[in-house]
Amino acid sequence: MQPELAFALPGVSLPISAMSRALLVAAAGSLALVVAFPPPKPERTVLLIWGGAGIAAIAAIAAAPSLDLVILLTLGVAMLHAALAGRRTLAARLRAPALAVALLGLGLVFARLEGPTILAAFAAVGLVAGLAAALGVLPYIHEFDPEEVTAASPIVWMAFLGPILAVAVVTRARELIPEAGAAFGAMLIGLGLLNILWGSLASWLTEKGTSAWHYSFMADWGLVLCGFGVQVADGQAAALLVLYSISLSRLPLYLWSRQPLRERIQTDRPINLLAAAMLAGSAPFAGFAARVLLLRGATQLYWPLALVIAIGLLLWLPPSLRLGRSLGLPRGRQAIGAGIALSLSVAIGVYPQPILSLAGL
Amino acid sequence: MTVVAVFAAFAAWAGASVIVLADGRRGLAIGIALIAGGFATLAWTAGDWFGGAALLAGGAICAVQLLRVGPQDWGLMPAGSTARLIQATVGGILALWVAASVSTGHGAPLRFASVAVLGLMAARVLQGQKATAVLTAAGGLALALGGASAIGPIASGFAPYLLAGVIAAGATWLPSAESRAA
Amino acid sequence: MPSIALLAPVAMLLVTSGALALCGSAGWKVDRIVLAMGSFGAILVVIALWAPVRSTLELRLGQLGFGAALDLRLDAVGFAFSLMVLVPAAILLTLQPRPWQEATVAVLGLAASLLAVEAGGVLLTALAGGAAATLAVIQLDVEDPKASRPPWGLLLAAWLALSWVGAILQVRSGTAVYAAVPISALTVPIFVLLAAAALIASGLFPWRGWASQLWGRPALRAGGMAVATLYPLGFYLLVRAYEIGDGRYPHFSMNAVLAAIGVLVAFGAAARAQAAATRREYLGEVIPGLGGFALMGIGIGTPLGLIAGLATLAVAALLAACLPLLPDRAGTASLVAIAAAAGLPPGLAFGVRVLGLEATFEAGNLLGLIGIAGAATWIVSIIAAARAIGLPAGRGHPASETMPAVAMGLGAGIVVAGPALGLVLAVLAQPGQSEVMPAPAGVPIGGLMSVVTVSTVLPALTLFTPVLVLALVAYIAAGPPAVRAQPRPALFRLPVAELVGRMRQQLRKAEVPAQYRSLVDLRALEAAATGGGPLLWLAALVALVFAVTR
Amino acid sequence: MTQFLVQLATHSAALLLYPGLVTIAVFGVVAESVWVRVSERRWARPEFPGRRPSPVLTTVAISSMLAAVQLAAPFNLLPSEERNLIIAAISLGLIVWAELALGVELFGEPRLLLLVQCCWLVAVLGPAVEPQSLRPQVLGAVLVPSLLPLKVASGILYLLCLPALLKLWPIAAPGERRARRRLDSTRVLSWWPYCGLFATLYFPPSSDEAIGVVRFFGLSLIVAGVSILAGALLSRRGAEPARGIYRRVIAPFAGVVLALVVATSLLLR
Repeated sequence: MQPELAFALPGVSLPISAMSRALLVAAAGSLALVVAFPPPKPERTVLLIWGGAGIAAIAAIAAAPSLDLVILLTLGVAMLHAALAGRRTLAARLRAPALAVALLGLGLVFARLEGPTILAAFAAVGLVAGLAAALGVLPYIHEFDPEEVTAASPIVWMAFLGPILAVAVVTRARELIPEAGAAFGAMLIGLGLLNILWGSLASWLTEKGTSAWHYSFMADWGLVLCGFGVQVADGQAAALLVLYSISLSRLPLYLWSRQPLRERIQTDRPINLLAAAMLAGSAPFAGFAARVLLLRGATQLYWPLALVIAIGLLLWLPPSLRLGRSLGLPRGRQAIGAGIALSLSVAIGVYPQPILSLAGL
Repeated sequence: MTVVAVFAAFAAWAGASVIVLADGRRGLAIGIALIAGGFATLAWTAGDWFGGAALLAGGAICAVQLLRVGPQDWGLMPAGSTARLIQATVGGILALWVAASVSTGHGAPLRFASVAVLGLMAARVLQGQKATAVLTAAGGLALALGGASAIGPIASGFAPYLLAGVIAAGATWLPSAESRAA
Repeated sequence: MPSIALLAPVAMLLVTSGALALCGSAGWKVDRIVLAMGSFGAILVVIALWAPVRSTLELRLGQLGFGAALDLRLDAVGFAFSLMVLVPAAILLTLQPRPWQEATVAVLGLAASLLAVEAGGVLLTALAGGAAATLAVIQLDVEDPKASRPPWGLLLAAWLALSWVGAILQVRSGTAVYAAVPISALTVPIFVLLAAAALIASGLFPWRGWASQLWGRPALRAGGMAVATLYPLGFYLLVRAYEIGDGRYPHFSMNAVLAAIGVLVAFGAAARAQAAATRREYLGEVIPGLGGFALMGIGIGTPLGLIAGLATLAVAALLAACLPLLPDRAGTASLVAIAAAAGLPPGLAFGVRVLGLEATFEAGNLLGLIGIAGAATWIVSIIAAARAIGLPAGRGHPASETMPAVAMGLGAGIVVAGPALGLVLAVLAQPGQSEVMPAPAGVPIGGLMSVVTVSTVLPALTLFTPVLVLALVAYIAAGPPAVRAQPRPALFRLPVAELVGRMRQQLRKAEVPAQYRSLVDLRALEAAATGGGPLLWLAALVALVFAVTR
Repeated sequence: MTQFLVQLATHSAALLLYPGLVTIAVFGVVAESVWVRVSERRWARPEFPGRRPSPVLTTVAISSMLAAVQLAAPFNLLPSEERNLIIAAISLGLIVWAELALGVELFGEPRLLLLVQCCWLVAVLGPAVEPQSLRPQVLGAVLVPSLLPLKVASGILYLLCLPALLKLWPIAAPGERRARRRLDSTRVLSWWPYCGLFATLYFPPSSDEAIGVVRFFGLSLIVAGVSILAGALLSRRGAEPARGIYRRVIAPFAGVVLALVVATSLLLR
């Protein structure tokens, strides 16, 4: 990955890594997409306010000079997010993020302790588990209420705040505990595979449509974790592309599918099938390029891993078809939005170089 | 100075234990105050006066807010608290083991306090059903994280202390909003 | 010709799809004209690019970002496969009416398929081929979501497998460009993966693959396009594998296995065809049958085999255009199409099959046994064809989709082109073979008048022309056969197929015994995983600690 | 151009005259008449097709001509190197099944016939595996001792298959649709290519002299005679025993021939 680049703000210079900067752009793009083409509910202003706050939080985390600040900012964001009006109790909403912060904190403390190498291994466990808990992936799945407003739901952690937090934690963890790098990577890959399996199967077989979307985010995060765990440039590139497709494709489609899901509308039009193909990572969408890079990275590391991942990749299709149908038939602004999301995904899938260059990869 | 640090560390652990054992606002206030005091003292013993002050201020505001608003009760060790008691004790012992025998180098009290408070606050967050208790635990977490930033060869400066103090102070000011459907 | 012109065929198709979308959304009914101009224009451009120079054209436009460079290449193999994809697709797009949305997706799929063939490296082929597969599936679902279509997962698996091959080649040898991959990089395991990708991509299985299932659909618009654009791609990979391996596969056994699979595929198709209940069912097995023979030829690993395989694919491409336009009712059109498909002498299908079988004997190493099996398979397919003439038509697809005259013309073209076998080989197949396999010393295999092989000379023009003339005169004199369409019993049924069918049934019926159902209660599992239970989280933490400290 | 026209003319002559259509008809009528005499104990006048031969008969004739020109008959106008065993084998296969277009009831034992034909293919193509040549006369000329057992076994298998392929067996019962014809014109067109192919594959080529012609025709007539005898015997013994022989003998024997092909090829490496 490219060394940190200085990102100048008036009066103060905050270091933002190239990858974080790329993800910041993706988050902003995602927000722009859902604000410009908002779903019927919630209304645009709500999305704009909460989305803007989220962007500020992301920027703060990206600009945080040390992991201590990243963790503290995460705690602050978690508390503010938990305070938002949602259907779950505050305790339920804060539980997993607070646990994440505690685990990340413990991981950081262990990483800084002097002593036997086992401490570095404990640090790796704390950081990986903390990251998983912050994102809300298996085994630390956040409590999910299908009827809850998206801005207050765990989807925010997975699709909006999660990418930047993951990059911040993973990049710094490698510098903090180089001696436990292998264990760190192995745990990320393990959790990644677990989430690929769980996310895709659960997304396919669960009864509730909204839950299916929630699990599909987990499946994508499985790929991201594998990409980060592989620890070669191709793995990072794969993770970045999946994060882009989460921000620019999956999240907007999820928001646009909420209303049809409530009305139990299922359609089989070309747009639904294209959306399904995009969500499944079929060529020529961004997911395919990401998968190619991931396979390449995994092959460099250990080819049987690539085989396992390749088999796992086939699990995306059935749930994606289901999710694509749940989009209904977008009309008016949403149809334009869906078209833009599809076009963006194709553009990234066919020519991802600009994004990778932006991320210094 | 070391003796002060040791007492401060145990105060922080005691505070965390109180938060684990208490459900009432007074108990939680005492707990957060002890944690803040403990970490502030540890920061001072390390020569970081402003940092310590920020933590103390944050903890104090949180405690005062707890004592100022809502029903005032201690709620210490309600029925069925044996597990919590064991938790607090075992947490302390494990933290002591990590800080004193597993890890090496100076600053054992801070290591003990950080590990103990982070662990116990995590446990409290997992147990908690009431917003106040969870938010207080989150405040405790913030203070522990702020204090722990001094561990290691490279100090993280004043920012973590300040941020931790702010989060701790703001923890109990947050509205525990009503439910709303999408 | 500037190399940038290599973009023209694909670009032309992309522009056509855009124009279609515009015209369609504007409500202008000019889509067939646009389609004809776009698709036939692409054919002309490909010919214009290749014909004047008849040597490889290359275009390098730099890295795309996922390891693949935008390298386009039009060599003899690319030229042959481009035509195999473009010609049937252009005919179907022009003659079959379809909604503009469907037409747009179809042209995009055609463009992707063409890009896969023009791609200079494995990864770009994988991306483009995957896109073609995706668009074909979408097109099929748009046409009729309930009708059978290729399993999407299977196609995705094929193209993912190919992309993995590309990734491995890049990791091992630093490049996945066909012309640049060192011979040593194509090891047996990598080739097995590539071959598996190829077989799955084209549905080359001894059992009923998607290429035959598609003909059971109520409409044959999307099905015909899917066969035209997807079916040749798997073969393309196998031909390119020769280029990577400098004219050889990594081990002789690979040739033998692929050739054997080819015969099995052809035999499976022939066996199903001779048991078909309707003519439509029989026609569904024509392309897989030819595909099996093509695979046998390509797999053999000799120049003659490769040439025969490529020529067989050319015949299959013409039939891929002919069959969807063929009405289901009996008549001269059906008769001619069946005669062309079955390989009645002196048709092109007859000549290429003879050469394919000859290649197996001349290859030595007991591959002649595969030739014997191939000959037996051909006999079974002849039986199937003879039987199919008198079969009931089966469920007819809409008459508006059919063009009996054109279908008959294409079928007749295949038969009449028999004497021109040497020319077809010389123009289409032999340059492709020379591109990927060292050419044999001495006289070229394909010539205007005859086809020269190691042991014989097939005087295609001078022997088949009189046969053709005699046949035409005699058949015209004889008039149409008085055949009564009626259900006909199958000559035999494969016990293996029945066994597989039974096993599938049992598998479908299989369920977890009642006493164990609680173990796989998905609802309970979901509740446990998503309940946010501290115990689960603690257990996960302990497991991670155990994992890193053991 | 001249060369092309000359070749076109010679090939057309080969197809129509010798060893093509005319030869096929003459040889076929003789053999078929003898067969009718033997099977029905009376001489039957040949039934030549009327003005309009049926498409099936046309197909059979075309295939038969194509197969006949592949034979190593002396003075064959088709040059030796231009003959091809595959073309002969497949054309003969086509002859057998052309009538299926009219209805499966024209075949007594279609399944068995298919089995027999596959075995016949083993007999015809098996000997070509090791020499790696498909020129019929080359295979006939092969006299390598190690290849002789295979050649002999293949020849026997060929002869065993012939009665069924020529539809000398099973004899159609009166009343069956296929029993209507007295002198089967389809079979008339089959005698020469089948018998000539045997003489081509399993005997050294005959020289382009009168004696060679006599030898080749003699061999072909002997094969025809053997087939007629076999057919007569099979029909006399009744349907069941004959069916039993075909079911139990042919396929295993073809397996033996295949085993010989493999063994010979491995031994000669």
